[in-house]
Amino acid sequence: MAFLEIQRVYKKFGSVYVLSGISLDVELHQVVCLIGASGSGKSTLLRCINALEVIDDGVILLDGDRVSGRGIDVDSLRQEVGIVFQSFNLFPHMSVLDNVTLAPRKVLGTSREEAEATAMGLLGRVGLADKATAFPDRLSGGQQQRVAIVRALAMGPKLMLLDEITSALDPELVAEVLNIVRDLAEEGMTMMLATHEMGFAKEVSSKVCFLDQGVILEEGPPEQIFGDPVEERTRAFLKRIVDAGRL
Amino acid sequence: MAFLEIQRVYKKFGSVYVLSGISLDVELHQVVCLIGASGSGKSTLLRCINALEVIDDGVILLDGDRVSGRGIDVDSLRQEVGIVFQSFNLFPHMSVLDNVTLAPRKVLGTSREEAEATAMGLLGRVGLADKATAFPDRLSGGQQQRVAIVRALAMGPKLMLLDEITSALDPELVAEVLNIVRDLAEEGMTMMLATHEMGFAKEVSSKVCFLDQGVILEEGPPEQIFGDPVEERTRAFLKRIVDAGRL
Amino acid sequence: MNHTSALTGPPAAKRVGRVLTYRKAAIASLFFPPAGIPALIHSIKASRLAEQGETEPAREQGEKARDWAWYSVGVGLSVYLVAFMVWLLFTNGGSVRKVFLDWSILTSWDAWHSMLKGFWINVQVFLIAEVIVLIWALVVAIVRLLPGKACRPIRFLATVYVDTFRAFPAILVVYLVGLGFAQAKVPIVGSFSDIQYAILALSLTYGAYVSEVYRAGIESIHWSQVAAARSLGLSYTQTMRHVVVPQAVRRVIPPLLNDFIGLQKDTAIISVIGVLDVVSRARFINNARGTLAAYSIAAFLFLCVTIPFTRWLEWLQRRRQLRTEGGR
Amino acid sequence: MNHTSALTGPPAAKRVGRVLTYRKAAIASLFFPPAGIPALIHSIKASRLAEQGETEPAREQGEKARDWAWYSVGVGLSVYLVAFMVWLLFTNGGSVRKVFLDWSILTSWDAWHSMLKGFWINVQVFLIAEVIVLIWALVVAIVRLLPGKACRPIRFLATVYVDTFRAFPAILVVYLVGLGFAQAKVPIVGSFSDIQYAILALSLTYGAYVSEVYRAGIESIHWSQVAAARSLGLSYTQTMRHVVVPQAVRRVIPPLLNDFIGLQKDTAIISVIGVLDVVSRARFINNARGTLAAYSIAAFLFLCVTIPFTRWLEWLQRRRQLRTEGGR
Amino acid sequence: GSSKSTTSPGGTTAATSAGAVVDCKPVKAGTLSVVTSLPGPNFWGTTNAEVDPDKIKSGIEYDLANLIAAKCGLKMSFRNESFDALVAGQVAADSYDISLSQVTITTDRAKVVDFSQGYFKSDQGLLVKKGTTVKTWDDVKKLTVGVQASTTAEYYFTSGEKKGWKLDNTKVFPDLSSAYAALNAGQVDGIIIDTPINLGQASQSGGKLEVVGQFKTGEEYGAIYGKGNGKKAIFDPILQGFIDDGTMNKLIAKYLGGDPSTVPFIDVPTS
Ligand SMILES: Nc1ncnc2c1ncn2[C@@H]1O[C@H](COP(=O)(O)OP(=O)(O)OP(=O)(O)O)[C@@H](O)[C@H]1O
Ligand SMILES: Nc1ncnc2c1ncn2[C@@H]1O[C@H](COP(=O)(O)OP(=O)(O)OP(=O)(O)O)[C@@H](O)[C@H]1O
Ligand SMILES: [Mg+2]
Ligand SMILES: [Mg+2]
Repeated sequence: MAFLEIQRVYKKFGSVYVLSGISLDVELHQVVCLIGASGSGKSTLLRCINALEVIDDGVILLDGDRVSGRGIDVDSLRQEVGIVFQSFNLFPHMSVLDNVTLAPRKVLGTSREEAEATAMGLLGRVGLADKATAFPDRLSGGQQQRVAIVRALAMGPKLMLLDEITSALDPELVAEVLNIVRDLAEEGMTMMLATHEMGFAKEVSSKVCFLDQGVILEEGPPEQIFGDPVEERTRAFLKRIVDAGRL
Repeated sequence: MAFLEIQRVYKKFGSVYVLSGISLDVELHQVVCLIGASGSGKSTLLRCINALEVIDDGVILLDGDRVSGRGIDVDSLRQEVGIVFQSFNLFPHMSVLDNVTLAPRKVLGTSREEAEATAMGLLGRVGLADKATAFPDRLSGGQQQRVAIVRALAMGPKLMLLDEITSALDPELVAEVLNIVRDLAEEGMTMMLATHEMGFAKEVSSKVCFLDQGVILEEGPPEQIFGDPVEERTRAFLKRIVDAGRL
Repeated sequence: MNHTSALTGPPAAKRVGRVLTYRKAAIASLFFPPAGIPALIHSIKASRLAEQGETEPAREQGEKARDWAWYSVGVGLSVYLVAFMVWLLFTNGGSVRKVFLDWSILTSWDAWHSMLKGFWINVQVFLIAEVIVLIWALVVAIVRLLPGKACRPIRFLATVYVDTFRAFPAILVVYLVGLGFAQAKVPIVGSFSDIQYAILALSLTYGAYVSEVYRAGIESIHWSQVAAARSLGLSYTQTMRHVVVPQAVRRVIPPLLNDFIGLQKDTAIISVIGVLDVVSRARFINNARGTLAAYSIAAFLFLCVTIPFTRWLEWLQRRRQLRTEGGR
Repeated sequence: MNHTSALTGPPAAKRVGRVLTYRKAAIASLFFPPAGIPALIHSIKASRLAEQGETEPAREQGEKARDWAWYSVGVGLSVYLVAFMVWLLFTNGGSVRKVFLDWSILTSWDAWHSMLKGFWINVQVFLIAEVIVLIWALVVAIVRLLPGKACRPIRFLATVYVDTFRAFPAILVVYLVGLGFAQAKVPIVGSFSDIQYAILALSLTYGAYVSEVYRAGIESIHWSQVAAARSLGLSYTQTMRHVVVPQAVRRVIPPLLNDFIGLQKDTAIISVIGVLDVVSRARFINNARGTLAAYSIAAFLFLCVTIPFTRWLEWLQRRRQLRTEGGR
Repeated sequence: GSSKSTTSPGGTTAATSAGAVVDCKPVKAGTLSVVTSLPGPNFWGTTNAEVDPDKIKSGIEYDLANLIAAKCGLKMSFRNESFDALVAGQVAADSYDISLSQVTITTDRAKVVDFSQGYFKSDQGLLVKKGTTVKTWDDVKKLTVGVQASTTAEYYFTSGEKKGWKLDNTKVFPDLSSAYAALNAGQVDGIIIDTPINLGQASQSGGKLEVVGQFKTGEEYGAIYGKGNGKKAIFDPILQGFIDDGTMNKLIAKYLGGDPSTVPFIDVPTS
């Protein structure tokens, strides 16, 4: 039994199927990268895992427990599964420290001192201890994204979902965020990431899935997908990326 | 006498100097790339050349004629100098064809038939002849940016300014835009481009200028700047870009 | 690999996807028993099943408890509210009904005829005033947008007009214009009829509002659109004409319609200078018959005009929003 | 390299940075000769110099012609306008001044005293109504945002209230509440004073407006903020309390203040049910003295309240805009 | 003006046949242009009758206007203006011939408009619920009294302009029906307005209301003419004729159904 099991998941918006029968296993401590063209359903898949979208068919199991469908406690699921978005989504009316400690204090009931100590530790690790009292609009994009990662980590999740977390950043700021993810991977965090940073995906992932129009067209170790893709569409996609100078 | 001469140009916003004494010559048929960190003044410099910003000191000469300061006819300057922006800035209320033909018809007084014939020719060259009647919001980012380039070209400019024209695009769409610029360079268009696409800059430019805090810290042929930069800051900047997987 | 490192933090002991019984919600929803009782029953079943380890059936019961709790809010509150209103209508021997909805007036053809004639005056006033406002406000907006230091005095005058007339209650403007211009024998407008004064006063007031709407609409066009147009060599006027104004007009329509709805409603105040509009006539009937039913008719007539207008406006806004989200 | 290829297009014969003489603008600006004449002179000089090939001095003259042309618009129009207003004030033997600004009223302590006493009633009415509206509108907004199919009936009732009261002219609500509730002996509110009725009527009307403001404020918080909060495990209520509402409050303040300005101005209509407010007193003075000067005083008093309020509001909005642009 | 209603001259009195047709030099040829301020129950339209101002066919001043028109050989046409505009001289003087709108003659008003001689005595009567004992000024002072806005009652009893007349507890109503409604609802203890008007209300109440006293103001209703435009000289004699031949009294009795002279006067101490 894999840590996360996605079984024949369907999701439609209106009458259009955005996910059409996705099945995917993620083992503990694995890093799975989702690649694929814009609109292929990467974000939707991640949001379904976190129950931010309700799936139309299929089932998702976390640690063997059903976490999709009727009657589940989404709030406790979300304590297990952290997500970081492309657009940071920090709370603009709170300081960095409050952003990070809000959920531990309100959801887990951690005391303020304890939550802040943990938060400061994490912020220190990502090099942002001195920004603890700043407000998000005073930070660069890279700094904001690092705070967003810390905010998710502060809940002690067992699985992290990262949705194109560097797409909204200036190229010079990309590295500082990717370094954090690299550290997380090395520490054994289970992760699923949707990304356009193919070089990074190649380096960090244990498995790469190529999504195309809501189905996983091809999956395998990074060497195989990037080095010797089987499918024609995967090849065409990778060629476009190479042309843009991103691989 | 160079085609475009920028002499000791200063520009401040409020009390902060964004350009502090920029001097730069661009010869006819040259392609000059501006690189540098976010906020170093690349966009501002391009906008000053096109008189979209008023400079505070210095002088800009185009073809030996003063084009900055009091009493100049900015509208005729702008017919000589086209600019394309990061965010496309197509007119959302007009079809692609109208976007392209508006300026030739209203400024040059070209007849509608003639303007449309030229426009269709250019659109065909960039592979968008079939989108002529579409509205911008129905196009992908890459398509929009190609239309924006065509719109500037339709005025028959002698100098094109391109301001990070691929930054707002999904990676897969970058190549289609860069190909157009490559063609333009091959055809001998004089161009200045601000870009984060270092690979492309290396390939296409005759001269690279590294801007840092409003001054040109280093300039030279691309092989030298990318291969063996003299300045410490240039090196640091390039290292960050390499880390992000963009070179 | 090291699983309790600095970044991943302490592993917490939590249960994923456990059963929710919604007990508190079920108890609270007893305030409306027809929904509260089933809610409580399902909630109790859910916890019993959960204790027996029957997770899936327990979850099903929990969901049902939740649904019933919501019914108690949604349906319960409405039932209580409607009952209260019905009681109000028939308490005191139906005096509320008689005062606000006197049948002898509501069914009188004469009364309706008179009210409709009055309302037709309101309609005329707002239609004419709207046309005047459209033009007059544009003139004011253009003056306020004249650039440069040289135009400061004229901009200042326009701003004073806009600021003061936005600050005056419309009813005072109606009094001042409607009573004062005739008395002072102001040239040209000194011999207007009351209806013309009403139109003039409302046009002055709403001209100030709408000029602000125009101005905001033009200023809302992102400067990058102007930059793009100017960079192509279009002059200031050409940029305004072909790029800014066509885009501004679309954005201006919703707030403009909003002000027009306000104008339509404000025609209800012109009765104070003696115009025999729908409100004057309601007052006349009230005096003759001692019932407010005619005011209810007046309110109904206004409803018939402003509600469709509001719906249309909301539809326009929604459509615009969809477009903006659909585009970039 | 091939310079006339498909992409670069035909080379056009244009002169860069040529001299501008602004001849047409200069001629048009003769409508205000003090600025038009210098404009024309500079324009002529500019073209003469340009013909002689003296580009730089010619450009200098062109700039000056342009400056003077602008002066003729900005200063010229204002001079004509102010002159017209002065003439208006003193024409007909100063009848305009006498009607609108009768000295014997404007300098009468008694008149001011009476007007201020009246205005104090308006102030009380809007202060109390504003507090009531703040709370009542929140209740309505919360009801309208209740989720799910189960709450459809109660949402529907709230929507009907909001839609109808937004559609009614405030003056009709004042009439119906102020005259009808007492006459119908409605329980509880049947024995209110006129001022209380005025407050009730305005609260009902503005409660509908403000509930819309609240609702829009909450809905304006981007769904991604809710997604972020929920994804951290916060419940719906916690998300509302810690993330949505604190952000919504800031956005709601400007439109809320805007509605409050409207409310303040609408207190001018409560005179119709006999409240001895500032407008009633102005009417009293007008009837006794045959001059509208007291209405001018009333307008001035409203100005004193609404203008600072408006300025404050604009300042808040500007600040918010700067923030938004400064942030991401 | 907004509403115009034209009727052929009507009337029930002998006045129509008395004397020859007078040349009234109307502002509009063939028409006697009359201005009034609606509502004016029993003066323009009758309580519980007309609901459409354009179809008014009765009332003291309506009949009077028709009688004057007949005297001049004209059609009568009336329009509505606000009361404020009428008494403050804010209706263009050249737009009407005569205004009949229950306006009390005051010296202040006479500065901006011309008045006819009085055609209707308007001492102020106090209407209360049957059973309320009011005999002296001290009794009156204990009551909460309603008055109509812009009337002499408001002027006297709320402002203290007339020495000693100011009451402590007054309420001002925009129109009469709301004032009477407030009396019925018990919001006020009494209504003060011209005695004949209150008598009319009392007679309609079926004995529930009564006029317990009146205050001598020495005031009368007069017609209004545009200031100094010569209408006074034309219409005053005609009006006087109708007063002298008893037509006015008949009209009052017909529409108000009471005799003001039967109501006792209450003295207001001036010290
Ligand atoms: N809330 C929604 N309502 C309707 N359609 C949606 C919604 N969210 C996503 N979609 C559609 O679903 C499809 C997949 O979207 P998704 O965001 O999952 O793609 P993606 O692979 O993440 O693309 P990108 O690389 O651009 O982020 C797209 O066609 C998108 O338009
Ligand atoms: N209109 C303006 N008002 C005030 N400051 C401005 C304005 N435009 C630009 N700036 C500031 O000038 C500096 C240079 O901006 P510029 O846009 O030229 O940088 P850039 O090199 O193009 O950066 P990027 O790579 O982010 O586009 C920045 O600090 C920016 O904040
Ligand atoms: Mg995505
Ligand atoms: Mg830039």
